[in-house]
Amino acid sequence: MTNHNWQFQTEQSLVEKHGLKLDEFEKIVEGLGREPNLTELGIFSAMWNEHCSYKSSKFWLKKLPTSGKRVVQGPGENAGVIDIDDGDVAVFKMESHNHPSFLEPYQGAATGVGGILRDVFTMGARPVANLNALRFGEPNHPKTKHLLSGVVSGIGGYGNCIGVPTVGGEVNFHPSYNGNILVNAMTVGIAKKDKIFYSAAAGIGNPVVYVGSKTGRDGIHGATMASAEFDEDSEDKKPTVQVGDPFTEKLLLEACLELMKEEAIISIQDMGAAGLTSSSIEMASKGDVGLEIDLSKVPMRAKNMSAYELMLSESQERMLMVLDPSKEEMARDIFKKWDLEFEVIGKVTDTKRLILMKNSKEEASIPINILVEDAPEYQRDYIVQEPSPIKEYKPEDFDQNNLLNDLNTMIMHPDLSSRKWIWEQYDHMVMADTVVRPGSDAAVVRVHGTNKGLAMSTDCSPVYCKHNPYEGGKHAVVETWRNIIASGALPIAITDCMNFGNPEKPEIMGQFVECIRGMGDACSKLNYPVVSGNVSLYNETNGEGIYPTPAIGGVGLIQDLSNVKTLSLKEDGNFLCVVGKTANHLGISKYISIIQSKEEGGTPEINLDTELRNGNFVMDAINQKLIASAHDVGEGGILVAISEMCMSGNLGITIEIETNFPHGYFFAEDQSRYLLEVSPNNYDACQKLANNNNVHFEKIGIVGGDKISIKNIGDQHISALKRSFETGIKQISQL
Amino acid sequence: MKSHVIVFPGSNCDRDVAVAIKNISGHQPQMVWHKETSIDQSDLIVVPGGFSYGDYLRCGAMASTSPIMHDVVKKAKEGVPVLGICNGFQILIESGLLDGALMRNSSLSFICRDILIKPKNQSSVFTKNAQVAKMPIAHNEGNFFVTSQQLKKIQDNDQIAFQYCDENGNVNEHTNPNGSLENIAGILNEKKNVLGMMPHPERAAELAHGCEDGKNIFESILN
Amino acid sequence: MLAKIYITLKKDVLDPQGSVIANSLRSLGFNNIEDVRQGKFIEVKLNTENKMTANKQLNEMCEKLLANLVIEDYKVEID
Amino acid sequence: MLAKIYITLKKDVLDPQGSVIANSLRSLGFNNIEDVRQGKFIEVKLNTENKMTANKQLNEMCEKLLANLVIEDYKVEID
Ligand SMILES: Nc1ncnc2c1ncn2[C@@H]1O[C@H](COP(=O)(O)OP(=O)(O)O)[C@@H](O)[C@H]1O
Ligand SMILES: [Mg+2]
Repeated sequence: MTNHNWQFQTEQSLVEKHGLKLDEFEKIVEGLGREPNLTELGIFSAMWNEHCSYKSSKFWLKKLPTSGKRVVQGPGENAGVIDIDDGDVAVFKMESHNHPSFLEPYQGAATGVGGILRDVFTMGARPVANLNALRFGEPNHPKTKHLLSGVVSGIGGYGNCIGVPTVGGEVNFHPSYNGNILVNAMTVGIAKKDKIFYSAAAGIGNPVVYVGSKTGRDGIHGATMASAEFDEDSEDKKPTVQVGDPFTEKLLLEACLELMKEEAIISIQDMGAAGLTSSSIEMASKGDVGLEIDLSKVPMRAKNMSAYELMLSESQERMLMVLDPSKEEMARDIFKKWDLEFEVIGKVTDTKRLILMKNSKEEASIPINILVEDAPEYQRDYIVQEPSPIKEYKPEDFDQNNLLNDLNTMIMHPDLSSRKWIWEQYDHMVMADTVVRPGSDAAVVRVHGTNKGLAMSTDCSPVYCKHNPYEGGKHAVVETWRNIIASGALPIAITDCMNFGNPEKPEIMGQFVECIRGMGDACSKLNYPVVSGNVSLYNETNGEGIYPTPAIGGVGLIQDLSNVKTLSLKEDGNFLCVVGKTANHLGISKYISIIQSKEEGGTPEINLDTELRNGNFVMDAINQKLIASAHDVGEGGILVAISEMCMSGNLGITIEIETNFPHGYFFAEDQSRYLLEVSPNNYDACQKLANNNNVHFEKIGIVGGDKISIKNIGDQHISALKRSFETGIKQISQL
Repeated sequence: MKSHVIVFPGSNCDRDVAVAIKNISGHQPQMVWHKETSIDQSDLIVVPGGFSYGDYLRCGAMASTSPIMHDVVKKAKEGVPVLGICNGFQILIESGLLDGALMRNSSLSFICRDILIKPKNQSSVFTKNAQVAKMPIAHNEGNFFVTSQQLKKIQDNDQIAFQYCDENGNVNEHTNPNGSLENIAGILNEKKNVLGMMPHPERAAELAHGCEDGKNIFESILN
Repeated sequence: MLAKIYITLKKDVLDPQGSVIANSLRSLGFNNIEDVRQGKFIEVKLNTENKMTANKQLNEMCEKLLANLVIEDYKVEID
Repeated sequence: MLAKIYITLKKDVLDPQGSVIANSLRSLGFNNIEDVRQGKFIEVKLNTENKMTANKQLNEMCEKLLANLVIEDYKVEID
C-alpha cells in the first residue's frame, strides 16, 4: 500500500474499521466524486469485502471449467442449475458459515442452513436435500465437544423443522481447526427448466418488494460499534447474533413457491450476507438498472434503526423481489395467507444508481457500476511450496500380527468411525423420497413422482491438500465422483466451498492456486464442471491458517432407480473384487496418522486417465446389472472399506488374496479404486468388461459368515468391529 | 372413499402421507388448510407430521387451537377415524382427543431411525391386521407420559395401540428409543376411532423406502 | 403492562431435561446439586392498565395455550 | 436451599418463539398483546446453607452451562 498523507475528512481509523484499505477508499472518493457518508461507507465496505467481491479469488476461480452439455446455469447466480432430463433441473450450491458457528455453534450452523436453502429456492426450486461438510479441532480439544454438538443440533434444528431431509455430509477432526471450525452447508433443489428465476431487476418503475421477517440489528458489521455516531446508548445498539427461525423460512418457502406458479415475479434475490445491500445491488447490477429504496418502509423489529443499520443488517428469512405491478395485490394476498411481511419499499429506475431515502431524506446515492464492476480485484502474490516428499514404506517396518488390532483402532477413531450419532439427529427421510440414506457412499434422493434420482456427496481431504495442494484439489473432486459412481449414478456437476487461511500470505495463496489447478484438471478430465461455489478466506487463529479445505459437493443422476447401489454386502457366496491397483502408498494415510501418530509420507497421486477408465468401468458394470454392491476405497484403505461393507450388510468375508506386505496392501490409500460385490454368475462378464477396458479387476475374497478372515493373518468378528465403529464420534459427545 | 389431510403452517409430512394414501387407496385425499372451519364428509382424517408453528412453545399446542380443530374434534366424537402421526399425535393430545403428554426424548436429542413396533390393541380399525412392523421415527418430543391413574385407565380399556419392541416382539428398555412410559409408541381414544402414533407409516409405504410395513395401517382403514 | 408467567412441570412428572442438566453440573464440579427442574419463563407485554382484567386474561392465556395442564403448573405475576 | 434462575434472550436478539406465541394469542382473541418473549426458568436445589457461596456458585453455573451468554442474559434469585 502506498504511504498516504491522509487528506480526507473521513477519519482514517473509521475507514480501517470498515476493512477498507486506504487506496480502496481513494477509489471510492474518485468514483463518487466526493467522500462517502457513513451509510455509503458501510455499503462499500460490505460490497468490497472478500465475501461479496471475491477480490482475491476471482482471477483464479475463472480458471475452473464451468460449462458442459447439462449446465443450464453456471456460477454467478444464487445457485448452479443442471439439466436432469424430462424438463427437470437440479439446483444446488454449498456455502460456508464458519465464523458465526465458532461464536455460537447452534445458531451459526442453523442460519448457515437457512441461508443456503434460500439460495436454492430463490431460483424457483423446491429444496429436496441438505448436506454438510464439517471440520472440528482435535477430538479431545476442550472446545470440540461443545462445538460438535451445537453444530449438529443446529443443522438438525433448522433442516428438520423446515422439512428438508439432511441426507449426507462429511466430518473430520484435526488440530488445524482448533480455533476455527468449518461449517459448510449444501442444498439441492429441483425445478422445472422453464421455471427458473433469476436476480436481474427489470422494468423501469416496477415495484421492489420486501418479504419475509422483519429487520433487526442482527449480525450488523462489527464496524457499527466503532463508529462515532453511536456513542450514546451504544449498549442498545450492539449488533447481535443472528438467530434462525426455520418456521418462518418454511412459510417463506411455501409462499415464494406459490407465487412462483403465477407470472408475477420479474426478479428475486434472497437477502444473505450484507442483507439489503448486496441483494439490492446485485439485482440492479445484473439488470443494468437503478433502484430507489425508501428505507422507512422496511419492516423493522427494533426501534430507531438507522439507514446504516437497515442496509447492513443480516436478519434472516428475508427476500427482495421485483414484481409485475399488475400482480402486486395477488402477491400480497399470498404472503398475507402465510403471515409474512410484504412491503413495497422502492422501485426500479433508469438512473443506474442505488438511491436510498429515509423519511424523505437522501441517505445514499451511489452509481451501481462503481460498487460492482469497479470493485477491487487483486492478483495476490503466491508461492507454491514443494509437496511433501513421498515415502516408501517396507514390510519389515510393520508387524502383521497387529493388523487386525490396528484395524480396530482405526475404525474407532472419530475420522473413520460411524457418523450415525450425527445423522440420527437429522431427519433424513422427510419428503419420503430418500432412497439411499446416510451411511453409504452418496445419498440418493428420488425426483418426486418419477423413477429417477439424484446422488450426492460432499468430500475433501484437508491433509492431502496440505501436503500437496494440487493432488489434494484433484482428490476432493474425484472422491465425490467415485462416491456418486459407486451409488449407481452418472456424476454431472459440482459445487465447491473454498475454505482457506489469509490470502495475503503468499504460501496460503499458493495453496489456493494449486488446489484450484487440481480441481480444474480433475473437472475437465471427468467432464464434471463447477456450477456454483463459495469462498471463505481468512480462516486463521493467532496467525495460523487452517489446512487448505476445498470442500466439494457433487451431484449425479440415476435414470433408473433399480440401478441404485449401496455399500452393504448382500449375499453369501458372492465374490468381492477390487478395481484399480494397490501400490502400497501409505503416506499421509489414516494408518500412519492414527496408528503411528505421524503426518508424513506424501499425498497419493491420482492418474486421471486411470480414474476415468476405472470409473467408467464401474458405471458400465452397474448399468449392465453385474454388480450386487459397490463402494469406493477411500481413507483407511481397502480393509477399512471392506469392514464398512461387512458391518453395513451384517455379513462376513474370507479374504483369499496373498500379499507379502499386508499393512501396505490393506491400509494403503492408492487412488482410483473401488470394491465390487459380484455374484459368481456375473464374475466372468465383469472380468471381460474390465479386460476390454484395460482396467485392473481382481477377486480378493468370498462373502459369507460373521467374520472378516484374512488368510495367514486371522479373524475379526463383525459384531465386535461394529462396537468399535460406533464408539468413535459418540465418545466425543460423552467427553 | 374420502380422506382428508389437515395442513398447518409448518406441517411437512402432509404431502408424504397424501402420496401414501393415494398409492394405497387409489384416491387422492383432500388437503384442508388449518384456517378452514369444516371438513366434508370423511372416511379418514389425517393430522400429519411436521413442525406446526415451528414446535415453538410446546409441540402441537398452537396447532390445536387452529380453527379447523373444532371440526376435527367434532368429527372424531362422531366416530370418524382420525389418525395423528408424529406432530399430528402431539396435536391430538394437545386438543384433548388423546390422553397424556409427549415430552422431550430422554436422550434430549432428535432421533431419526428405523424402529420396530408391535400392536397391543388388535381390534381397532387401524390395528386390526397389525403385526410387528418396522418404520422410521423422527422426533424430538416423543417421550409419552401419563399419570398412573390414566395409565391404568388406558391399559384397562385396551387403548395402547403400539409399543416399541425388537424383531421378536420383546418390549423392554433396550427397545425404547425415547423414554416413553411402557414403551408406548401410539395410543387410541376410548372409542378406538382416534389413533396417535410417533412412528411414520407413510415413510415405510413403498419399495423405494426400503420397507413397506407401514402400508398395513392405511390398508386396514382404507380397504 | 409487563406480566411474567412461570410454567413448571408438576411435581410427579419426570423432567428429563432437568436431570441431564443436574448431571452436567455435577460433572462440572458442582457437587452439592440436589435437583434441577427446568421450566419456562414468559414475559407478556399487554396494552392495558387494569391489573384485574389483565390478571384474568393472563390466567386464561395459560389455561388455553401457554401451559399444558396435564403436566404443567403455572403462576402469573404482574409488575 | 432453593434457587431460581431466569434466562432471557438479550434485548435485540430475535425471539422466533415469542413472536409466534404472540400471534397465536392474538388469534385466540387476546388483542391487546404487544409483545411476548420466551425464556427459561430453572429451579436448582442446592445442599448448602450459605447464601453467599450459593450465589457465587449459581452465577458460575449460569456462565459455564445454563446460559448462552452470546445471546442470553440471566438472573439468579435465592429464596
Ligand atoms: N456431517 C454429516 N452429516 C450427515 N451425514 C454424514 C456426515 N458426515 C458423514 N456423513 C455420512 O456418513 C457416511 C460416511 O461418510 P464419509 O466418511 O465421508 O464417507 P466416504 O469416505 O465414503 O466419503 C456418508 O454416507 C456420509 O454422507
Ligand atoms: Mg464422502
